[in-house]
This record gives sequence, structure tokens and C-alpha cells, in this order.
Amino acid sequence: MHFSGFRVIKEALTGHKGWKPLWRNPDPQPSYDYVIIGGGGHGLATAYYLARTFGQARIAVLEKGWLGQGNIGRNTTIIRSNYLLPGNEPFYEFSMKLWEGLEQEFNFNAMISQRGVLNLYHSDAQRDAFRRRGNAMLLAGADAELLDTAGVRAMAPFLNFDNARFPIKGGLLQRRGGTVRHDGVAWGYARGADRRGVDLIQNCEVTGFRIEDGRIRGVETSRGYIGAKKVGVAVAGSTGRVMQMAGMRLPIESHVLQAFVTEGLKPVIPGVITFGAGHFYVSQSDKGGLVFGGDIDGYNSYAQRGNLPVVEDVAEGGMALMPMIGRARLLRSWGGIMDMSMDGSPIIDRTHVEGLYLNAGWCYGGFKATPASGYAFAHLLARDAPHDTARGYRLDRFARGHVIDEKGVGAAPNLH
Amino acid sequence: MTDLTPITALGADKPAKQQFGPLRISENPAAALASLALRRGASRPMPMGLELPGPGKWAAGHGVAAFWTGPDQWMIEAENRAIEDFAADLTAHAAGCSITEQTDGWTVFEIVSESGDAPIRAMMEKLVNLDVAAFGPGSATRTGLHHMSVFLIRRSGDRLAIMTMRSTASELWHVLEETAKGLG
Amino acid sequence: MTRLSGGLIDRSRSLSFTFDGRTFSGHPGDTLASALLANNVRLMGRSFKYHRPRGLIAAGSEEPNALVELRSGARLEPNTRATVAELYDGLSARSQNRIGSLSFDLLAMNDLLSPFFAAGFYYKTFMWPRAFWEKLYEPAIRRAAGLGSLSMQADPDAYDKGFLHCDLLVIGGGAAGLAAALTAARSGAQVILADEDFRLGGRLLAETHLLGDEPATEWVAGVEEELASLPNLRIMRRTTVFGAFDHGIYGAVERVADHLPEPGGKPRQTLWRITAKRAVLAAGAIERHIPFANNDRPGIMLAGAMRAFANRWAVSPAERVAIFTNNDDGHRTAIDLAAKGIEIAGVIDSRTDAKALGDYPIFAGGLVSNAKGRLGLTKIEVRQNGRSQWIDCGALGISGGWNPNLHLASHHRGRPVWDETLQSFVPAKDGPPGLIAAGAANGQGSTAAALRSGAEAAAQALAELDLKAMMPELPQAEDAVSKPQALWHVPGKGRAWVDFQNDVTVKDIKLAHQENMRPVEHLKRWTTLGMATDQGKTANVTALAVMSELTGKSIPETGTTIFRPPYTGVSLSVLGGGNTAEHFRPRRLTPTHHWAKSQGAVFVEVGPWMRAQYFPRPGETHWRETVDREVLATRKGVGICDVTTLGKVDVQGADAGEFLNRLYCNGMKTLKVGMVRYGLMLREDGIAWDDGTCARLAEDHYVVTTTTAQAGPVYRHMEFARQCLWPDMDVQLISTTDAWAQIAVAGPNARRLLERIVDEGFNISNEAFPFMACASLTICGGLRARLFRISFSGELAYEVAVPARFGHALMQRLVKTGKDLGATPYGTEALGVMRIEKGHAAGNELNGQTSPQMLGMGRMVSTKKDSIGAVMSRREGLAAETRRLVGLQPVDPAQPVVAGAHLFTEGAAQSMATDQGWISSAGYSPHIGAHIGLGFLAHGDERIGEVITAANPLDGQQVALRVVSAHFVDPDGGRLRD
Amino acid sequence: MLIPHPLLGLRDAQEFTYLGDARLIERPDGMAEGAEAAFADYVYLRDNPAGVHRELWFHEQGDRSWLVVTRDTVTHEILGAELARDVALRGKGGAA
Repeated sequence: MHFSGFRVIKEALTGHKGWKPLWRNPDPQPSYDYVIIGGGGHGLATAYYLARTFGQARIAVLEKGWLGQGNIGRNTTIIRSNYLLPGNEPFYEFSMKLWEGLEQEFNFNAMISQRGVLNLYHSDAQRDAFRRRGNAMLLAGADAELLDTAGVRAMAPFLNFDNARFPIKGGLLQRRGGTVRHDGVAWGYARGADRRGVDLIQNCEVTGFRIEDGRIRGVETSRGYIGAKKVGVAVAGSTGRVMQMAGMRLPIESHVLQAFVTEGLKPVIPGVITFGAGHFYVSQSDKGGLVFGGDIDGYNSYAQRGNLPVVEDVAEGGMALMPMIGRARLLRSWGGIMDMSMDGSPIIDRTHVEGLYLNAGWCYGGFKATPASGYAFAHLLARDAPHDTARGYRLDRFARGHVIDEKGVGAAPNLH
Repeated sequence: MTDLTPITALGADKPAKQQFGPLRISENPAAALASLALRRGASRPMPMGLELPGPGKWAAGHGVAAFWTGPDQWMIEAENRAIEDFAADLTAHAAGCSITEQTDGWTVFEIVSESGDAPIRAMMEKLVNLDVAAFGPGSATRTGLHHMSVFLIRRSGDRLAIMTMRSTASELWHVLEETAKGLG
Repeated sequence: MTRLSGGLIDRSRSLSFTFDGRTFSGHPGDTLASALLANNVRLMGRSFKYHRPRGLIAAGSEEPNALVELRSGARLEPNTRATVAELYDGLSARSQNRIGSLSFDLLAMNDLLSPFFAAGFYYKTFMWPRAFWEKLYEPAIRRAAGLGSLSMQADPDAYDKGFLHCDLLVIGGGAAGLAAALTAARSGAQVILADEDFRLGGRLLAETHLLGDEPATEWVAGVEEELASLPNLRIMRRTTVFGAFDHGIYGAVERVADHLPEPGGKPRQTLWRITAKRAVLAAGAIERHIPFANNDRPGIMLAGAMRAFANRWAVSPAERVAIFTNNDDGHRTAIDLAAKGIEIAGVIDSRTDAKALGDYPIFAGGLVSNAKGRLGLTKIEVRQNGRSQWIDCGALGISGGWNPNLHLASHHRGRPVWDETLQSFVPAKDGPPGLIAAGAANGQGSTAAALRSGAEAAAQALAELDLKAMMPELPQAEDAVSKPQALWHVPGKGRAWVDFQNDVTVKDIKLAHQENMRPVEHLKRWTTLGMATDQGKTANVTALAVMSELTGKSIPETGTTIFRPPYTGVSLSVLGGGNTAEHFRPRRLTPTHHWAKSQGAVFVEVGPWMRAQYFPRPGETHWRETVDREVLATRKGVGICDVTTLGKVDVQGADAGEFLNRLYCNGMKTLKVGMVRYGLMLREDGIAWDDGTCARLAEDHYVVTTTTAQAGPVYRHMEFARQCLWPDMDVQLISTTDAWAQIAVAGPNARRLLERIVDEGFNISNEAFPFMACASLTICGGLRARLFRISFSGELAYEVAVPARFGHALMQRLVKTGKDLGATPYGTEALGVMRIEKGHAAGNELNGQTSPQMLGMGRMVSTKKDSIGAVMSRREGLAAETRRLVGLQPVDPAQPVVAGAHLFTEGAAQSMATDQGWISSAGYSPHIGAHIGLGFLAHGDERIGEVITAANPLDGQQVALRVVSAHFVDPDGGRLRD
Repeated sequence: MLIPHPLLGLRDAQEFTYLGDARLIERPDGMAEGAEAAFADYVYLRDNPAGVHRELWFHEQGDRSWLVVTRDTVTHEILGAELARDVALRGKGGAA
């Protein structure tokens, strides 16, 4: 079924009787060419691109719960390609370009909204680092502008310019950055994959790998054994748990990141704004809620919930930056499990098991990467070679000393 | 004696002192401070005759006072000896220990209640995440306070000392002022 | 209508208030909701999507409809539930989410278009043409969306936070909570009783049953009196426990002054972090409604709420009301309202065997299937025995059973358990450890059961703490268990609302089912069910039941629904705890701060510190003019700068040398007593991390410095090394950063100046006190001090440290004594310029991404010893890195050098692939007479003299730079040693 | 969260700074054969268990002790805590 305004009108006038399921609920087949573990954004996107772009068939996505259960539905919905390092920036810019045509391509309105991402700076050193980053973005074909205080004030006059502890000296702006309706991404990819014959299998938990002679043969699941020629793992926060079944220790820790939304408010905040001197970033959803977050809680966790100090810390940052939000109320908080890697950058690579591939280490930045991650992982699965923009995301970069450490904090996952 | 004139941590000639309802808060710049840490294998000394207290405790006597700051580590207070080289004196009294001068590392604010321990408790509840009921006289600990690192000493039921790094003294004074006013 | 008799309002006083500009009056004890009802205002809000006219549903914090903008100006507070806004004199409120007036909202056209706005519609359209989404569709949607407005002004009120510790936290002050508190408090335990209401009693205030032989309010008063007399119990009214966090930590907000026109010197709200060994969740229950066509008409509300308004607030939403129920509880409302003189149009009870429990018409086996009255209910359609009839009534109370208010019990993601008898979810056993649910929150909703279970919960909690509880004597109370019939919605053609605020109807749930959005989370996300300000408190369970009907599975099989903090909305102001504006983070002030201020210095934030950036003099019109002067004065005469902010750590012990040897990549053990050495610390991954100096004061005593920014992390790391890596070493550490004021004295006249203050007997001549020497000595007539001959500027330089309280006076003395030597104070700007001129790496170079090799210090990493990071610094990737720190100077001296520009081979195409490095630091060098920079350039050490291009496309700049030595000043270091 | 400090009793986790897996105590010998591989493992690889985890916390706003805390990463339940120095000494075969 093709979605369109005409279709919406037609259905409205005929009692919505014609709407079909967004996807099927197939039972698993005995075997597939490709099994993707993880029905989150990255897994669904991988299946979608495998089918659509790389012309592959006999693909299944195995999801332990419901589609989009993971971090794709538990994030602050920001997209941007404002990275510094050559290992990252081309990849995220590739992702941004995929975002820009995505809705028309998969025929689903994910409400991609490029209202801009503004990172504020508060010192000369921060400005210098941002200038270096902004120039890297331009050199990679992305867009960037460096604003001074007046430029920021023109965009966001409601920030605290008067008596801030850390005065706003300017900001790095990416106008093409913005927000996307997170669930819409999962559903758009899921529907797009389903329409191309991918089996999306919910409530199907992988309980083990069948590996023979160093080669993957299939996966044991809560719904029985499923054979596979190739298996791609894209399970974000659960990476440690899943890869342990293949005997792997990884440069990854699982941490909890909380995010927050306020009650609905009439529009006040134009795009995404991040505070450079506190732990706070914010945007406003189309429904009117201020969607915001800060740092990860900082300790290993699989609990999908965090603690009060971070809530306070984030609110404190928000109040320092934009004291006019004080009378808005926090409505809801949530926690996601982040697969924090040792250098803050992801891994898209083969493993020591032939036919078993890994997509992980997205830290708290996986959402914006969804299209490129799926695309690059599909590329790797289908062609057994890394996508051009993802060459740096190798597993052995840690041992070999080719880390991609945007923040420059080293092997400290909770600081990335 | 040096001809340089010291100033207080708040930048004044004289220590700050202010009354808020039943609470009197004053800066005490006269106490000398030095840290004492046991060297490996050393036995616990009794500097100036004072028995060093255990974890979480403060003890006074023999003209000095001490509180536990960490395993095998204490801070020694000596009233009215801030200008002297107290650390050197302490070194002589604590063989086998590492002594470090801390007099100007920390600024001490003494909070005294005129009406028993309730105002002290109310103040503490708004400042630090410690179980006030369990922080009776003779207790001492380091903790966080409005993003500052402080030592708290419950000198008696109606007396609390808060020590902060000298560089944050003005900030702590502001917090104490605001908090005491809010209790009013 | 006029007030009913009775109620817990103070009729002796009147309070004036306004709603949408009209002035009304109410009484102390009223909420805005009850006062509006008392003034015949039933229409209070508009729904989110369809802008349907709405009135009250509830009487408590679960209210989804009656949201208002409270107060005005900077105190404007959007989305305030009228049901919890305590009335005060002068209160002003406005309805929200409307264009036009509340009764004529232009956006109500959305309601007419509702067929187009079915669940998930927006995912299916607005995609063509692409540009229209951001230019047309989205702006229109954004304008229409949202609820209330922000004032756009900073919140003028004060907020604070506090910390409480107790044995038992009792959440909720109704029957169960009071019994729990009484039980625990009498046992001597430390108890906190928190209730969101301004009056203790909970549901007891809304009922007419006797407790023993007295009205419930009398019993409550007696208990309150006793509790108030117990020093070990703290009653916290107007306090909402909003979240259950790990290990018995609860977040709570006390609304200290929300019931006052203005806080008057007090904080408006306080955020409490309560650490409780045990907690009793006695938060009561929330009544369910039963969806039927047009069940959102103003005047249709929960029957229990209707009863609460009548009994507690002495108001009824209408003179003639009807009740729709599936259980006995609905009948109570009819009985209580009838007793107050309200006409009961009928009780429609879905149970075929239902009987009237009072004098009112009963419609056994009946259903309410429709309602009329757009701005206020006028009549309902009743279906009974296959016939339907319209009945006039101004209000309808609905009782569909009660859902335990188990919100907090699911904050740890424990799944509530379905109770078939109660037809509701009850708290799971795997809830937050230490939290025991009691009373209606645990499905024990009769007054007697609530009292009993509250007391028992407290006793259990205390027993777990080894405290003996005395069970209090509990009064006799009603013990009726009201078992609802399973009735989740009334089938029919019209729209039947499940989630009122977000306009989710039974049809939307059916559509979600049809489109295979069946898992609960898909249902919620597809339809926005449960995402409104009430977080689904009045909707979620009903929606699950409707979905279960469609799937043919049981309700628990269909799914459960859990809640996340906060229980009700918490203002960001109070979560921020009041540390806003300049007190967001503490400022650390240097020992010479007050002096610098008196000199008119301009300050700059450097991490936690405020430092003097430069010292403008009269006549200087630009900061550069000032900085140039400070630099030249230093290089020509002598400059003075407070460098206290560098971290200082005292390292003592027999193994201090070996310890530092392992911490720094270069050797420290061989350092002679009385000497200083530059030290570079690596992270264990081999990247340069921090640098500073190590001064050896004695065989077993070093003082090391760290950078200002890393003082905390480096100290932590040193303790890690001491305690975790090499615990058998004899090393003691302590920070002494604040203890000493440290002042740099730099320039050709530095020694001459210092000789004037160093006491007799100390020889600081070049021979006696050479470059990199250190000593303890006295100055200014006996003041203990430490002197280090180290230089950041490249000049003959010293740093002198004195007890911090003397820093101010020392600074004054140096400036005064050195006047004839050209003594000039300088700030961080000049400091920065001079270190760039000298080629010293600082924060911009030590950015956590640069290796010792890149910094030109590769050879410092000793291979003869093990030190942190040494092994990893030799990894292939780091070894292969060719970028090196170089100096950069514009070919045309008039051209700028800008930090953050990228470096390219001259004439090469510019892309990420051809990128050769970047400029890390830049500034104007008065010494060179041009801008200069430091940067990392591929093979930089082999390219001295080459002209390269600095690209700064952000500013459209391309500048030709010559690669030079990073040491612009005194490259062979002669000045340091003179 | 509350950390059961072996010397000071229950203290709010906000007083602490978290580092990570307690295996960081077991630093390889940098002068040994094969040190680079050992360090690559030490610096970068983690068990990252969903369940019981031994981890390092620093009592930054307290007594400056490093603790080894045993905690369940799924429930956040804390099973114990001891001074890291004692653990380290035990590992080295020294007296705790």
C-alpha cells in the first residue's frame, strides 16, 4: 500500500477500512541468506538496504521484543553531521544525505525537520576547536557556520546572555541538522523492508550462535533454530550480552543515558541547542514538548533507567542556559542502554567468526547514524568489503592505535 | 615577622561574621591546618598528645584538634597558629609521617546556633546529603556541597564547621547566606 | 449553582480570583477546580488534537483536561491542573490551547476534520513536495500543537534543594498512609509522611463513612495531632514524591509557596532527595472511566471525583446528575449527592442484577451510549434491554472500577501484575526494593483494608529494619469490596475517548490493531495514547483492555503498562535546584583576585576559575593594545602573573621518586633535590594527557604541578596509581593547590626584582640558583615561601609561592618594588601569547588527541622503564602518525593566522583526504610583529621553511604561511639560563 | 545510588567518581615480553556483563579511597564494597 495525502483522504471518507498492516507477522523460515539480529533502527535499516540497494533476498530481522524497542525509540531524535575527524565526518555526512531523501524513498513521513543544530561555545579554546570542526565539516561537503554572540542572540534571544556563569561567546551552527520523529524511522524502515520481502520476526530472542569450523551456520532462538549464511548483529546496548555467545570480549561498555521531555508548550525553541559549559541539549518536538538530555549516568548499566543526580544536573544546565524554561514541567524521563565504545566511535566490521558481522559501539549517537549505519552494514554484509565512509570503524583499530576519539578522552567509555 | 599583610579568604581585612535568626556564621582565619599521613609501616602517632580519631570522626584536646580525612590520613587543626609554620612544628611531633601545610588550603566557617541543634540540622538538610541524625557531635566528613568539596565537622550539637577550598570561600559564603535566609 | 452544605472549606473567608478575565470568588480550602465549579464554570479547557471543549474529569493530580495557564508575567505557569491549584486570593488563570475564546476556538475545526486525523495519519502524508514539510506543513503543525505558553522570561522565584534521611518514608497521607505513619512513628523510627495534597486524609476527605463512631475528618485530625507531637516524624504536606530511584532514594518536590500569591523570601519549591531505608506506597487509586460516544462532554467526570467535589468542596457540577457504573462504588456517589440535595437522574449500572442502594432510579444492565451538550452536558443516551432513551442531566459520574496508583512501584521497570478479581493491575513484587504498597495502591481499597494494610506494611518495614512496631488500634471502618464488572467501553458508532487530552478514541485503537500496531508500545506510539500530561493515568489500562478485546488475548497477555518518573510534572526550576545564572557553578577566585579587580582587570572563565585576562590602562582602546603592552613589558623588563590555578600535589614518601617515575613518561627518579623537571603524563593509551613540573624539595618530598584544567582528574589518577596499581609503595599524596599563592615573575629584570624581596641569607644568583632550581626560603622579612626557577614565557623567570593569604600583599609588593624595573602585571592573554612565541604546548595542543611524537616529545618517552602509557604510545598507528608541532608565520605579515584553520600543501586541492593538519593556537606576536601560530602539520619537522596554505573556509580565508620553528623567541634558550 | 563504603557506611553515589571494570587494577608489566598485546587487552577490552560487575569507584567527595564495588548492572543491587587498595595488595600477594 502506498501512502499519500490522497490515500489519507480516501480512507477518511470510507471509514479507514482499507488500511493494511504496516508489516506482516511471518513465522521464521528454517533458514535465510541473511539474519540480522536486532529489530531496532540499525537492524531494520540494514535489512532495508540489503534488499533495496544491494538486491539481496532471503533476509530476516530477529527482534527479541517489538520492532523499534531499543534506542531508536528512546533517544532525543537529533540528526547532525558535525564531526571533526576524517574517520567520522564523511560517514555522518553520508548519513545526513540519506536522511534528506529518506521519506520519499521509503514512503513514510518520519518528520525530518532540518531546523538547525547549534553548539554553543563559551571560551576561546572552545571556539578554536569548533572552528577546526566547522572547517572539517565544510571540507567534507557538509554545511557549517561559526556564529559570534550576536549571531547566537539573533537565533535564540531567550538564552541567558546577561549574567551567565559561562557567557555565551558564540556557536557552531549546522543548519541542515535537526530532528526526526524517531519511531517513524523504525517504522518507515520496517515497512520498507517488509514490502521488499524481508521477514520481520518479533518476540524472537537469539539464545546462541551455531558456529562450526570458525564459520557461522545459524542462530538458536526462542522460536527455534534458524539457519543463516551470514549473520549481522546490530543490538546496541545488548552487544556485550549477544557477542559473549560468540566468545567475544569487546571494547564496549553498556551505560544508561537518560532523556527527558516536558509537557507540551507552544513553540519556543527553533532548532537544537547544546550548552557548551554544562550537560544540556534541547529541542522542541512538533507536539510541543521540550526534548532534552545531558550526560550518561556514568556507570555500567543494563537497567534502562537512571538516577536522580543526572536529572538534577541536566535541569541545572538547562536553567543556567535558558532560565525561561523554568516553569515548564518535566513530564517523562526514560533511559536507554548505550553501547559506549572505548573511543566513542562505532564498529562496523567482520568478526573472528566467518559470516558473523558486528555493528555496535554507537554510544549515544546512533540515531543520527541510522541510515548510514544500515547502508554501510548492508554493504559489508553483501559485498564483504567496508563501505567507503566506514573504513575506519574496524575492530582492530584499538590494538593498532587508529582510534577515532572525537572528544579526546581516551579509553574511558563513560566520558565519550 | 613579615611586613606583608594577609587578607581573608573573602578578600577582607577582618573575618566575616553575620547573624541569621538563631544562627551565627563566622569565618575563622586563625586556625592553622596541616595534613598528616602515615608512612608505610609507621605506627599512629599522638601529635601534641592528641589521640587521632577513627573514620568519620573529629577529636579535640591538648590545644589541637584532628579529624580523619582518609585511610591513614588526618587533618590537624591548631587554633590561633595560622601565621606560624605549624606544619614544621607538627612534623617534629609526628615522626614517620608525611606532613603538608594546609592552613590556606581551606577556609573555615563556624556556624553556631543559639537555640539548640534544630537550626543546625535544618541548615545541614539544605546543604549536604548526609544523615543528620547520624552526624552527631564529634563527626567529621568530606562531602559535596553545591558543586564544592567541603569538610563538615560537628563540633557539638549546636556547632558546625564547614571548610571549603580557599578559592571557593566566597561561593560558600553566598550559599550559607542564602540558605540561612531561606530557613528564616 | 450555590454551594452545597458541609465540606472542608472555610466559608468565613472569601478569596477572589479570575479565570479568562472574569472575576470569581471561592474559599480557603478550595482548589481552582472546585471554585470554578462552584461558580458554574464547567468548560475549562480544550483537547490537544481536536480542540474539543472539555471540563473536569478528576478531582486530583490525574486530571487530563482542565489545564490552565496560572499566574502571569514571569510567573506564568502553563499546563497547571486546576484540580491541584490551591486557591489563593488574587489567583489568575487562563484557559489555553485555543485560538479565540475557550467557548469559540477556531482550531475546533480540527474536530470536524477528525476523520483525516486518525491515528498515525501524519506518517502517511505531508511528504510531497519535499520542501513543503519544513516550509509549510511543519510550521502549521507546530503552531497548532503544544498546550500552554511560556512567559519567555526568567523565573523570578527562588528554589532550593535538600536531603532527608529516614527509616520509613510513607507516600500518601490517606487511610493507609496515616495508619502506616502512626504505626512507625510510635515505634520510634525516623519517619517521613509525604502527601501531594495540602490537607492530610486522602480519600477519607472525600467520603462520608464514619471511622469508628466519628467522621473520618475527626479521626484524621486526631492522628495529625499525635503525629505532630512526635519528634521522630516529619509531615510534609504539598509534597509530591515523584520518583523512586535506586537503593531507597526518592525524589520529592515540596510546594512551599505555590499556595501564596508570592513566595515572600522563601523558596517557591524545594527539591528533596529522600534516602529511606524502607517506604510504604500508599498513593491510593485512580478511578477508571468507561468510553462511550462523546464521553468527553464537559460535565462527564469520574464518579469518585464528583463525590469528592460534593463532600470535600461542597460543589456539584450540576443540579441533576446521572451515574454510569459497573460496580457498587458508583452508587455511593448517587447516595452522597442525593444526601446533599442533588437530583439523581438515574444510576445506569451495567450489571443486570444491580439494585438501587438508595432512593434513585436504577437502570440495571444499562449502558450510557452517547451524550449531548458541546460546551456542557445536557443529556445522555441510555441503552437498556435493547431500547435507548435520552435522559436530561447536567453531569454524569462514571465509575469503571479503580486502578491502584502503582506509578512509583513500576519506576524500576517491574511489571505490574493483573488481578482478575479486582480487574486491575496491582504492584509487582519486583518493584523497587524496600517499597511496600499498601491500601488502595495495592488493591486494598476499602477503608478498613487500607488502614489495616497500611499498619501492616509499616510493621513489616520496621521488622526488616529490626525495629519493633506497635500495631495501633485502628477504628472500625467500612469494608466493602467493590468488584467491577469487566466493562471497558460501550460499543457504538461515535467516537469514544480513551485518552482525553491526546484525543485517542476506541476507533484509533481499532485502527492500530488493523494496521498491526498491536504491541502495547506500538499502540501507544502510533496513537499517542498515554503521552499526555497525565501520562495515561486515566487511559492506559482501558486501552489495553480494548486492545485485548481485539486480539482475543487476555489483558496481561496483551501487555502491561509501566510508568517512568516523574509521577506528576516537576518544574525545571526546582529540578535545577536554584543554582542558576552566575551561581550555576562555583567560581574559584585566585589569591590576587581582589587586587586584580582593584586594578580594573578584565576576567575570564578558565575552567572553574576566574582569572585576570588582561589589565587595561587608561587610554588603551582595544584589548590587543593592552596585551601587546603586557607582553613587551615582560620581555623587556619584568612581568608578574598569578599562576595559582595550576594544580599542585604534594608527593611524599620513601618511594615518591619511583612513583613519579612510573606516572610520567620521562624520568623523575634521577631528579636532584633542589631541582625542577618538566614532566609529561600520558594516558594509558599512550596519548599525551597533562604536563607540569616536578620539584624535588627533599629526597622523599616532591611538589608536582598539573594544568589548571586537569587538576582534579590528574589527582584522581595519581590516587588510582597509588592505591590500585602500586599499593605497596610508600607514597602519600595531598592536593595543596589552594594553600599557596603562586606568582610568576618573568623577564630580564626578574632576578633583580626578586632579589629585592628575598630575605638575606638566600642566594638566588644564576650560579647559586640556576635554571630549573627550586628552594624553600623566606621573603619580605620572614615569610615562608617556595621559589622555582621555571619559565613558560621563555624569559628568565621564576615562580614564587607564599601562603595564599599573603598573595594579595605579595602582588602589591612586587608591582611597587619593581616599578623602576618596569614591573607589569599581565593576564592570561599575554601569558598565552608568550607561550605561543616560545612554542610551549598548552590546552589547545594537549587536547587528548595528540601523541608525544606529535608534540615533538616522542623521545621523552623512556624505554628504559615502565610508565603509564609508554607501551601503548608505541603502537603502529601512533608510530605512523607524521603530524608534528610547528610554528607558522604568514608570508604577508598583514595576513591573519587563525586557530582552527586546516593546513594544506600549497596549491593542493582541499578536502578531508588532502588535509595535512591544523592550527591549534594563534595570536598576535608583538615580538614578531605579525600573527603567529602553532599547528600540527604532516611531516612538519621536515618542512621548516616551506610555504603552505591555511584554509579557513568558515570565514572564507586562504592564507599562505611559512613553516618555522615553534620557538619564535630565543630558540636556543639562552634567556632562560642567563 | 548508595555505596556501602567499608569505612564510612552508606554514602550517596554522587560523592563518587566512576571508573569502570575492577580489572583495571591488574595492570600488565610494561617491560614484559608481549606487553603491547597485554596492554591492548587491558586498556580496551571489557567483559561488560549484564549481571554482577566488579567496578572501581573513587570517593572523590569523601575520603579519596578507591573502592571495588560489586554491583548488578541489571538491577543496580550492590553486593559489596571493599577498599581497592586491599584488593590490589591481595592481588600482589601482599598483606591486605
